Amino acid sequence: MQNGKTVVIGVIGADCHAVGNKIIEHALKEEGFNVVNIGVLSPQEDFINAAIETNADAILVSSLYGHGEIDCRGFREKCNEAGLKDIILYVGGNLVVGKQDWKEVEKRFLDMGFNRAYPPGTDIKLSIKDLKKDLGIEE
Amino acid sequence: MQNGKTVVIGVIGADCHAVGNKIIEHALKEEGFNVVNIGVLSPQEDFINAAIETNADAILVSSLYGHGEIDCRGFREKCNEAGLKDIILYVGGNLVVGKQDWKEVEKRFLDMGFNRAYPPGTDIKLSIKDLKKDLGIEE
Amino acid sequence: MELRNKKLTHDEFFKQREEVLRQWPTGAGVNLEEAAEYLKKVPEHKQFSKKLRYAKENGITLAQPRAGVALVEEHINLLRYLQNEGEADLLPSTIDSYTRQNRYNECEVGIEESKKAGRSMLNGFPAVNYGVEGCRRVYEAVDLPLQARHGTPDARLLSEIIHASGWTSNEGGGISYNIPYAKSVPVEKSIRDWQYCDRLVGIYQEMGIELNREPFGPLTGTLVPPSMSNAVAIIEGLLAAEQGVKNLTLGYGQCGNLIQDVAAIRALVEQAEEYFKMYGYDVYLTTVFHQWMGGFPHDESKAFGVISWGSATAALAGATKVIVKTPHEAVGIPTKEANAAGIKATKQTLNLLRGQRLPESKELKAEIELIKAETKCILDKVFELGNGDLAVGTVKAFEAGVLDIPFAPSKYNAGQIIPARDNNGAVRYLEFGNIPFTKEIKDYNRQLLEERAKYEGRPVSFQMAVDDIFAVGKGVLVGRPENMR
Amino acid sequence: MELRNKKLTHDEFFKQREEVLRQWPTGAGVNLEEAAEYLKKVPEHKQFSKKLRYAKENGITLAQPRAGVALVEEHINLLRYLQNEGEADLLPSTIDSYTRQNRYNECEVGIEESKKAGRSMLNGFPAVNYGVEGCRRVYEAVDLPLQARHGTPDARLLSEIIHASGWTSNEGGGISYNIPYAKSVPVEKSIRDWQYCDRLVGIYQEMGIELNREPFGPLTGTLVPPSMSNAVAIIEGLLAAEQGVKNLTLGYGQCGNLIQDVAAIRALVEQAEEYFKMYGYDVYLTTVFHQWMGGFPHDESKAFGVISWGSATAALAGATKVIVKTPHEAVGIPTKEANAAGIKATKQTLNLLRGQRLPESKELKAEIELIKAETKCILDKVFELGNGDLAVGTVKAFEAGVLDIPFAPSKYNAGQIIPARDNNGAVRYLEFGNIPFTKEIKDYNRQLLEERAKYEGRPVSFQMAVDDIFAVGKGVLVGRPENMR
Repeated sequence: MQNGKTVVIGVIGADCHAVGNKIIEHALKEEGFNVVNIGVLSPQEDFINAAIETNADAILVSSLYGHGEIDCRGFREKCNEAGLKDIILYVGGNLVVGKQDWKEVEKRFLDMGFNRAYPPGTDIKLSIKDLKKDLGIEE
Repeated sequence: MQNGKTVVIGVIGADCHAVGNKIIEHALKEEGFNVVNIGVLSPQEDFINAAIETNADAILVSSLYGHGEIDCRGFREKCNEAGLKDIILYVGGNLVVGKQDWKEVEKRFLDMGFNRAYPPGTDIKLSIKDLKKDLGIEE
Repeated sequence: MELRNKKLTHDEFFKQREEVLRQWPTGAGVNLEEAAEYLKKVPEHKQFSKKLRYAKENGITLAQPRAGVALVEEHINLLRYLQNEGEADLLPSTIDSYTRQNRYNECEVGIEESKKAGRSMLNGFPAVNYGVEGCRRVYEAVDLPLQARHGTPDARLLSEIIHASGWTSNEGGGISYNIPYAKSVPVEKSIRDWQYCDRLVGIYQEMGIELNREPFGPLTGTLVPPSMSNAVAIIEGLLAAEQGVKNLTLGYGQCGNLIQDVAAIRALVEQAEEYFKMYGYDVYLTTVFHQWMGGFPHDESKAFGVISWGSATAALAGATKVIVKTPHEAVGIPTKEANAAGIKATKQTLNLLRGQRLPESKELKAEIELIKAETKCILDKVFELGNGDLAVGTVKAFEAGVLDIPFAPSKYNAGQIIPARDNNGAVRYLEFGNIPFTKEIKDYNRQLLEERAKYEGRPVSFQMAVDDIFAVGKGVLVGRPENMR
Repeated sequence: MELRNKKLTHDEFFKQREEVLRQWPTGAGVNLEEAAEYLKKVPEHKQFSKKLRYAKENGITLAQPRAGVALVEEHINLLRYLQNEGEADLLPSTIDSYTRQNRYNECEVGIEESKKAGRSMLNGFPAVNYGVEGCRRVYEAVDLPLQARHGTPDARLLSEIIHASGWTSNEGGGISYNIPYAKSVPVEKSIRDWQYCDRLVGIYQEMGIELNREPFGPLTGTLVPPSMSNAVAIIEGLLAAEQGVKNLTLGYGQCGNLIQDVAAIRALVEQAEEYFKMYGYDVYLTTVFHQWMGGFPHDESKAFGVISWGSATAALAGATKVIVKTPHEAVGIPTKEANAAGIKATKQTLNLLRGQRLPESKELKAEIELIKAETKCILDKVFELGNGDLAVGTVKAFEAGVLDIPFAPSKYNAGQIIPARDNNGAVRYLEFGNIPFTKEIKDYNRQLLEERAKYEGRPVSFQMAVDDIFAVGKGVLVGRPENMR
């Protein structure tokens, strides 16, 4: 059942929302991923270190508390510096404070170097489908 | 306690909302008016005939069901024809179908010759205050 | 022909029918046999009676909005919006007020003016003017069961047209669509006319087509004590059953006190079933709970609070369906978006509460017993006045003030009783008029109101009723004096 | 110094205090005597404890929103809007997440970025960075009692600053602001730090100033069985009382089943009072009910349904106050208009239900007994593990998995229990981990879940919990398999 791909997941910044994090872990494992869950309250460095240690294929960043914009800045650059040149970076959750136009929010995160960004309430199954496509896993 | 003024009240057209009608009667009587209540489902003619018979000082028209615009057309002209030259005409309630800008609705009814028009939810005490002013009754 | 509670004979019905179909040119378009063939093709998911049976058996409460506009295409758009965006379970067609008074000429004016104005100048759908052809267009454009909702003392032609058009339910009754909706229609006349409407449904039933009938429960929707509305609902249910109606929905309008509201629905079902059994009628009974029918707050958020609380009460009472209000209620007829919003808030609440019921308790049991005892006092007297004939008894009961609906416009209504809320918000009798209650019941009602009076430091009076009428619009259930707000 | 549940001595407190006030430059602005003088001038209508007492004694449920933004002026505007337009009864200041982690440098960045961006880049009000001067500006600008709401494991400096600024209530506790809010803070550390916060309130109390303290009831807000959250609430209540807290509000987060929710609040009050009495504490106890803390529907009308149902449950349970959600809940931090809308829907529902309570019934009684029995199993073991000392017992209970909060991020939480809803939507234990229940209680929980499993035609499993977590967001309470929706 293992698909041979490793994904680092976690909740970035000073954010302690753990429920979705546990469910994402559950869902990814069900789909055959090797999941490295660094949990909540995780700085960028922890994501990157975990990805290097486990030779990960992708990093899925969650942010539920509205500070995502501050917390995610420079993430792609740090990955590049650490040698994670083409690693897939997703981000999703309640990324900004308040109800803002999603298209604009998405653009800000794509401009930061994330491959994909997901609005609040996205079914994790959708993101996993995208991830399989981006990693070249056959359905 | 009588203030010597006579008011005809009723609900115009095919409208059968009786609750407010009974409360308006109650409130006007408490303020000393002689009240002639022709009730619900009343055509313009019934208002005018009642006003002539009782030598009324004012007519208060209610309309709660949204057809007020059709039902009230030509009311002032009919009053004039019947010799009720300067009789005070008020209208109030849910006068039109749907949520429309009150300023526009009010204008339509004032243009029709009503002295005052009241939006949904107006406290009857407010209208009575206006009526006393318009009839020159001291508070 | 003398009024009596007796199934219309074939000749009585069809003789009358000739006149009815001549009341307006569209009557000529109704053909009973062709209509029966048409109705037999209505798929299950568009049959009112089937959907109600499913809901009752699965403990689900269905949501139904009110909606109707002047023009066919706009009406279809509205209904489809409420179906697709609003997630309604059942659809209505609210009929305009001119049709309710059989003033079809004025409907024509309203239709023409609506075309010119580009907005509906009627407060509902003028089904008679459009006839079978127009009403079938509506039926065929939607995917849910369709019901006519109106307020028509003489709905004979309307009923012929809507049923022939695939509308599988009709709201109304000889009392509930007369006393709260008309000024000068004799009770005898409206009972006769609704015997016709019920008999029409009975005739379709005998042809194997089960249509639903729904007496209008809330009456004036204004502080109607549950025993009075339940008495009327049971009378109309029995009158309908005599004409052959088999699928019946009895209704009740929310008063606002949870225990009283749940008790009212439970008492209604228990007592109606008892009477059906006693008189030998085989009826499939469901219930409808009307969200708060009185004045609404202007603020839309507050209106959502009122709507949701009504939905919760309906679910806790186990009503089969709930009639939905909208956040625009205070200002008049809602936009389609506001209408859909009301349904969605309702459905969310119903779904969260699915399967949850208010459990049995001492208080609930006592309230059920009280409502049933009061209702029985009224019904016993109605039968007595009619020498056992319910139709005759009803007419005489209105004359005598034994049946008496608060704040009703009809001159055939005594208007002697005055209701008011007790200290917990339950609706009680303040003035009894000629309602034939026992001394015990009267004393109990009075005692409850005296408790409120004492709490408020004022005498029991009509002013309490007036304050209660405006209370919900101002955000509270009980209309306390100004110094207590 | 060894951890124990014992009132901090004068020396212990003031020695620690020197360090605390040096944690950030604004600490220097706190002067206990000057603060006491300031607090003594807080008028009655702005005192949390007074308003809660009034509400409890008059059977009223108060409404309180959550709200906080980065800049003082914007924060004041927000609070005044919720006070004047939203009709809130009590005001919060929600503290941002950096402050909660004591990362005040990052708060400075957030404040500067917010000024530049023209919108709040922080998810709350960074009270420590603004210090007494800024926090008093907020207090002085509003007319209602003000409370800090946050999620801070070490809230010592924050508590010093907000109380000195006239904020008369503080939310939190050594368990409830650690386990759901932190990854690697030892329970021993957070209990100590909250003993400090509680002692600070106790010291003010001894100076004649009654401040309110409120442990955070809902914990992770995700399928927390009532007995687990009640056990934590009672522990935090006892720990606070030992430090001299006299005005205490214990909380509970809505699970969604009416009987269970009402039972949870009643059980909490009865059992907490028993424990306070047993241990000789004189505490004025009130309750707070949190509207649904889990996933919300995106549709705002549906969100109003969830909000209103929470309000109705709070009223029927007789909670002293209710914490309000907003129609924007699913998409993040609300606009002030959406926040006000949530309060208004809540207040309308509360006002309609004023004085109404869920009556006693067999079902309610049984649920109260079950919750109390489960809670007692947990608390007995906690005391046993601590050899009678509650603070020590709590630390050991987390180590042993005797206290275990579902879906919590803390590594000091065992994470062994799994909750799921039964067929009526009540939250039960699916996996017990090391919770020391009797066989009877375990069998009963299991039996209820087996009933659901049978109804759904699938085994009892973790998938049920996952489905339940998303259910309310999808419009229902119980997460049924796809073929049953």
